[in-house]
Amino acid sequence: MLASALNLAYLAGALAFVVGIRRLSSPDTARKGNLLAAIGMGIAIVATLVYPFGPIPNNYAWIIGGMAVGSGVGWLAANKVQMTAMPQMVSIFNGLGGACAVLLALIEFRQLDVAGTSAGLGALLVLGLTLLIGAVAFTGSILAYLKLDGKVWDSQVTLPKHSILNIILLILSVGGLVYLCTLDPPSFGLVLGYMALCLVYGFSFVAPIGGADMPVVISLLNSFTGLSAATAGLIYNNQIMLVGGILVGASGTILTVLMCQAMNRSLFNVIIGGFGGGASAKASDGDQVAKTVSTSDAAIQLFYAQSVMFVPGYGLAVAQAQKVCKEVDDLLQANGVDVKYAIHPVAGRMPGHMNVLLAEADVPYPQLLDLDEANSALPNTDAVVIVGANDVVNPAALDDPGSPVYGMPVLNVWDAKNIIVLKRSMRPGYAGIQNQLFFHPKTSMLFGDAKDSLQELAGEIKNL
Amino acid sequence: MLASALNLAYLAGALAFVVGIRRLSSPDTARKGNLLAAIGMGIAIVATLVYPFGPIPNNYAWIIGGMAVGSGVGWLAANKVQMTAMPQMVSIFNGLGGACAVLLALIEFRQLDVAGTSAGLGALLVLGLTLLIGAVAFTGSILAYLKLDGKVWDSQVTLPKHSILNIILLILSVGGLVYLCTLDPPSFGLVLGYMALCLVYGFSFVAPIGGADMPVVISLLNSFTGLSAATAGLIYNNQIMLVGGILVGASGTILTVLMCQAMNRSLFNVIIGGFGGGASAKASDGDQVAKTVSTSDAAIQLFYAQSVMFVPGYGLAVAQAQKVCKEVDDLLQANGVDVKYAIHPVAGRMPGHMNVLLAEADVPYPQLLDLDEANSALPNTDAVVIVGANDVVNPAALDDPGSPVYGMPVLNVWDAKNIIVLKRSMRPGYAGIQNQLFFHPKTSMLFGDAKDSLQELAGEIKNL
Amino acid sequence: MEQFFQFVDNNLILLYLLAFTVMLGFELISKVPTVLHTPLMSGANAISGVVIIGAILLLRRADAEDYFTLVLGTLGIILGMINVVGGFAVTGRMLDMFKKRKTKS
Amino acid sequence: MEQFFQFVDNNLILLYLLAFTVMLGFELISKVPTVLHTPLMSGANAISGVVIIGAILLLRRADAEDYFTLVLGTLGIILGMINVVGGFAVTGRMLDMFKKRKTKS
Ligand SMILES: NC(=O)c1ccc[n+]([C@@H]2O[C@H](COP(=O)([O-])OP(=O)(O)OC[C@H]3O[C@@H](n4cnc5c(N)ncnc54)[C@H](OP(=O)(O)O)[C@@H]3O)[C@@H](O)[C@H]2O)c1
Ligand SMILES: NC(=O)c1ccc[n+]([C@@H]2O[C@H](COP(=O)([O-])OP(=O)(O)OC[C@H]3O[C@@H](n4cnc5c(N)ncnc54)[C@H](OP(=O)(O)O)[C@@H]3O)[C@@H](O)[C@H]2O)c1
Repeated sequence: MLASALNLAYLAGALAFVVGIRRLSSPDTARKGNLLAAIGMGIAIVATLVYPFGPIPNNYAWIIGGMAVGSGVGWLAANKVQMTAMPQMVSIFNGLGGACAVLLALIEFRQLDVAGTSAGLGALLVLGLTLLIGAVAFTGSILAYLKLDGKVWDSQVTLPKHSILNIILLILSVGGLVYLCTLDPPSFGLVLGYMALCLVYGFSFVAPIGGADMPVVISLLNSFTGLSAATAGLIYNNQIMLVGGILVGASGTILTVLMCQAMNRSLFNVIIGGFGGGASAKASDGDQVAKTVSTSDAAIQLFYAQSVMFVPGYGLAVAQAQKVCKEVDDLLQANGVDVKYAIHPVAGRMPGHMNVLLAEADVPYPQLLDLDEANSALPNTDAVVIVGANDVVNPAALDDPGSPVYGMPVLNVWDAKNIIVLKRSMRPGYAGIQNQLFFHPKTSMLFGDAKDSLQELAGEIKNL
Repeated sequence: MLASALNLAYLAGALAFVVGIRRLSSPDTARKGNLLAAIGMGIAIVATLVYPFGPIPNNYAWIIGGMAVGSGVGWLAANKVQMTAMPQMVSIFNGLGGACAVLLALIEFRQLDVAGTSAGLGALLVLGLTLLIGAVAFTGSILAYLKLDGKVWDSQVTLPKHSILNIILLILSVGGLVYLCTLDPPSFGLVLGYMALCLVYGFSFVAPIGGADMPVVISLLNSFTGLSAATAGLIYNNQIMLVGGILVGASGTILTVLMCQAMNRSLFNVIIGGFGGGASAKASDGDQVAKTVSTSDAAIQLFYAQSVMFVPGYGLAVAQAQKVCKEVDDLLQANGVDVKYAIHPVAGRMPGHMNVLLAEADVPYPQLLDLDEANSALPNTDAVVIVGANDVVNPAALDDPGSPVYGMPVLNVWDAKNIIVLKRSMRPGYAGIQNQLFFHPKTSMLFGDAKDSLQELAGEIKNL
Repeated sequence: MEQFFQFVDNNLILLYLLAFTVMLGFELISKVPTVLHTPLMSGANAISGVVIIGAILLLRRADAEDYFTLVLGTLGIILGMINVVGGFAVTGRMLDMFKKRKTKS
Repeated sequence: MEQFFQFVDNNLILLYLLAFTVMLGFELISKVPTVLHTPLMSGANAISGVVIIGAILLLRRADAEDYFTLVLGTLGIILGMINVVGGFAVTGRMLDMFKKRKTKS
């Protein structure tokens, strides 16, 4: 009877995952969804601690100890991380989940080897798959973390013809899996070799992918971790692992595809890596000269505008300029200027990146306009200040079918009366392409680090 | 091996149901969705004809014969029915599905009785439930058909205190089910009695529900048929019956709730029946006199308007006035008048009712405006012609919190310059409440059957 | 009660399947526009005709002399088949309206 | 091959469950707005920590003298728990932004 109750508790946990994910996908209910999924996990863990009963060693000291350490570390890490470093954190967490699956498979393989009993094709296949997928998720996520955090550069880890290397490694890993399955049981040494191969493959899989594509890669690796949890569920014949893992696997895959769509690229294109290859069609397109503006002129322009719209981009994050930006905003508002922020859905390097930064600087929500709102407000805007954005305001997206960003919806900043661009140089952004906007008659450039430029602007405005 | 292939075919059929329903819920893909679900059903039926193999009698002559007859009748009925009588047809079809489940359970019960073997509590419960739910779906749907078709009036089948009778019948049916389960096996005579009780309950369940609520009831009974198919699936341990049935049960329930929401009512309120009870708050609210207009004046008004909007309602269906309406439309357009139709989502007596009627009269789609489009076009409309609509243009929905339609979005026809209302009398519509619109200064009434009125209008316009 | 618990323990995956199917049914429908309510109801109704699978299974196993079962079972097949074929056909006709919609708009 | 078919026949309901769970996963996500991509990814990542259930099961059954299993298993539990707790906590922090959004708009 207690067994049934626990089985039903498992089921309730699985349903909590489903409803939790469902709620996480709508802004009004997302917080509750996260809580619900966490409760589901709690139920499942508690149920597992007591069930199945039977006269087994239990080893509660080890288990509880491990849980306590893990919880403590996880909690601290999650709460001490900077808002802007969250994607890195998620990547590490994901890698650790994959590592857990690897350890499980490894231990099971060793027990088979020690006992010397044959396990059957199905069991070997499931164990080998868990190891393979978990390992790729593990080393892949760690490399993704290193790249995101700027600790490793693409060129440091990418070899020429890297995609051929990756295909070879994939064939080797799958071949290794098949070979393991023919030995029943395989020796532990062989398993260790196979594991090393899988770990290398995970690393190499992520190596050629551009650092800025890491959010997409993390989502993909996340679905891998889900799959490895599901295959591990097959080992233990445990439904909640199975169902939870598959759910994450399926929704992670869709999420990855959606992210690619939001950038107007294909998943394949992302994985192959090297964005911007054939993109220089218009880059060398002339000796056009961009107009510049002095800080004081820019300050006057903003001060006497009726309405100003900031367009933040990746450069805002690099310069950590959100607080200064808010300062300029406050100064302008104190003088009766109507200030808004235009948030492009893929500005920055992760969805919601700009929202996070501006929330950190306490910009109130009603000042943030989404793409459509901003585009309808722009024709009535006096001055646009582009703070380290580039691709998301590139007119080539509308009129140059050869451009890699063609088709992506952009902010039509050229509808406004004046445009001031804050960036350090004429260098391109993420997509690696020129931006004709910088040569637009309405545009003036204010070169320099965004934080410095804004600070100077603030100083000038105060003196007006 | 063939067995596995067939098992996988079943699975493919089940997935076809899922994807089919998914596609049915979006206009662009609905036709493909229907086809896909039909293909899934075809796969499942063919697989069942050959699997399981074993040395069994098969009785293919009976089976194929029955399938041929059923297909022929179903095909003819579906294709010969008038577009406007489709809800009735769906209701009958649904009832037959329920009857099929009843027959299955009945035969299984008899075989138990003949063999005299005990079947176990689980099997009896499943059989009894299949019989109960199937029977309610059967007789309920038949009564819904009769009501929709106007063959039976609410008052003919509703007794005073009918809801108490229904509660008693429900208790008796469930009690009968429990009693049956204690006898293992129950005698066939007893089963017949139980069946009779269930059939009566189904009839009585639908009896008090207002004829106009039948679309909601059909959707509810449809989810019952789904449930009975699912329980029957438990009898035969057949996954596609189970999964298909549950899918229909769940989606039918949600659909029922959505339909109720579109009318701003609760499911409970619908089931209890007797809509419009406490609704006369404003009905007797004065000796206001509605202004009338002559056919020739109305014709002149329309003829010289720049833009005219028809607002069809249930009265258009009653009068079968769609063709004449289109005639007036053509005459006006020939004179350069811009003619549109405003389609309220719950105008008529089933969702899409007006679309069906106007499609029958070949009104091209771009002339049809949905609620939001119509409400934004209305302020620039010269004349609105309300053809047998009432509740969907009732201003009480906006300003009278005591009204039963309060909160329902309506067509704001009073934003237009002039309103002409075609109806037979001052009688209320479906919700049974007065409509202040008829006393609005912009409104003039043109009393009479909608078809006659429109015919006279057409004649007058030709003579202008 | 004991039987219930035994059922739970023996049919755990079945219970997951049931729960997930219910969820899926809810998810699939939850965003359907009003005009599609009637065709969707009709399509779902046709799907509920899967009960005919049961009638076929029953009849295939029935004793070739057991006329009670044969006759009632065949009746069941006829009724079920009307539900299936008629249901999909009526749904198709309803949806033809939308085809017209598409091509002209 | 034979083993594959045997697996199919013996685990039919499991296969249905898998297929339906995949469908459900797709359905659940297919309409999520862009700003929620990152929190959703993070929440899903926390859920993928269910793999810890396996580590607990493994450790509970492990021989109390088998230090290889005990140590590596405990490591697994630590890593899994970091994923779970950290994942939900980070997601919660990300979503706090949206709370702010709500109250002010
Ligand atoms: N949001 C996502 O989910 C996501 C994920 C992956 C990829 N992406 C991609 O990322 C791009 C985002 O577009 P975006 O317009 O935000 O950024 P962007 O196109 O990458 O441009 C960023 C610009 O900021 C400038 N910048 C860098 N550091 C700066 C500093 N310290 N001060 C001032 N300026 C600085 C750079 O120019 P200088 O070097 O001249 O200063 C650069 O041109 C899109 O192509 C999108 O597809 C987005
Ligand atoms: N669409 C759905 O899915 C659905 C389903 C169930 C219920 N409902 C409900 O049905 C109502 C629909 O509103 P509605 O405005 O379309 O209709 P309504 O409010 O029911 O009004 C119909 C009007 O048409 C007039 N009429 C009847 N026969 C006529 C004829 N031969 N010629 C001219 N006029 C005629 C009637 O007035 P006279 O008797 O004076 O002529 C009546 O006032 C809503 O309350 C809705 O909630 C809708």
